[in-house]
Amino acid sequence: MNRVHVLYFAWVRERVGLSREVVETAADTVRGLVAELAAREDRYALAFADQESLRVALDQELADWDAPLAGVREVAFFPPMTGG
Amino acid sequence: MNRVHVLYFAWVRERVGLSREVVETAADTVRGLVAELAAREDRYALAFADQESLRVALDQELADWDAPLAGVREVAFFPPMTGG
Amino acid sequence: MVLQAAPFDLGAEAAAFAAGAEGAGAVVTFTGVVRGDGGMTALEIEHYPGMTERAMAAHAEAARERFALTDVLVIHRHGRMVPGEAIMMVATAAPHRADAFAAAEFLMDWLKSRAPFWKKEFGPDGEAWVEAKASDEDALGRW
Amino acid sequence: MVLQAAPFDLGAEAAAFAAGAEGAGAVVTFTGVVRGDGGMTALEIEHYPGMTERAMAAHAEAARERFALTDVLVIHRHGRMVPGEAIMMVATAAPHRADAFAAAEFLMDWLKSRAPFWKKEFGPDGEAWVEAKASDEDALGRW
Repeated sequence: MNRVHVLYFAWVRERVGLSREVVETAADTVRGLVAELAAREDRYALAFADQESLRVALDQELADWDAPLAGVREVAFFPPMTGG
Repeated sequence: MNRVHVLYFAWVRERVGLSREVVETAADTVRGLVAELAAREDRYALAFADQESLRVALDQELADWDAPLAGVREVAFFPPMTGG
Repeated sequence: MVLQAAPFDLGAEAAAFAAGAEGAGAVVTFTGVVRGDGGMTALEIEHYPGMTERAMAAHAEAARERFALTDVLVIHRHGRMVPGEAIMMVATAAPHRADAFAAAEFLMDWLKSRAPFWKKEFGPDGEAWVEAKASDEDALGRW
Repeated sequence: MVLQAAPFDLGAEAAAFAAGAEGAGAVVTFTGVVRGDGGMTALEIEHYPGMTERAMAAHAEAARERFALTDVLVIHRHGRMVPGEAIMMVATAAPHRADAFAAAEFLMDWLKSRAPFWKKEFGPDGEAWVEAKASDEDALGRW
């Protein structure tokens, strides 16, 4: 098992109902972690339903769904950025 | 004969030694006026020697060497602009 | 690189930036202002503390490497703001205007599409997260 | 459109312009500053009274017609100035940033190549009129 800090932003945060939490995961990749989270409760399932509209950062660097979680401490999920 | 105000700017002004003067001309076009002026004195000949490097405006609108002088009140000669 | 909740003074920032831009020749500023389109009454900008600052600094550095600049400034606000308030500003200084303009556009295209900020609009119909625009992503493709 | 010999305050002008740009969303400013390259000690800008003002106003109008702007400002100085002083400034306000940037570049390309201004530089080797650059004329060709 791997212990990661998971952060949620914008509507992902609102759907999950949390800004951040510590998660114990058996997943090797982002995709595996998302599957675990989505299986937890409806609010997670809703947050992760539209994966096309989600982005992920590992230790504050953008990554993709197949990125490995080994050594990662912080995973963040958020919609596409709309800054500026 | 046609009476026009002739204005000189930048190095054209410095070579001619005048900012402006009133000229009585028999020329029909800018090219004819330039020939008359260049024939006057060395300082005019010098000012108009390099016609490639000169621009002309008739009544404050850019024009070319073949533009007619009929009805024109103000003729200005200057080098290419270097503003900004 | 400045990230803050407080309003900033566009005039004072522009003047200070230009004054410090020794030998620049060309200074370009871009300021984004909250619009009140469709009766929008407020805007909230969320960011990712840590990642946002690092990403902004990295992109200011990328602009410096890519264009011949003498200086660059990026100011971005987070939190709540109302129509008419400035959201963000970039300023670039360069010996030649082409670099100053291109670097400012480069920074803006990136800020609009890849910087870790999310906008929520408040208006007569409630609140809604702003969706990313394909045109902003396309704009980034030109660099 | 302002043509003046006196210095202007870039910060104050930018702030006033942005404040007046209702519903703009995007405000771009470009400021040209005298550089002291090659030991240059001063610059003199000559203009054609009457024609210069008309040409500037006509091009500000052309920018308004060509781009979706809410406002445009052009300030240009004439006379003598020294390195570090601002020569000129353009400011554009638009609902969208692409228009604000494009209009500012359009105005600058024109001011550099076709506006009735002539520059003379004063330096250690005396004085010399600045020659027009082919690159400035080329820049205008893109519009």
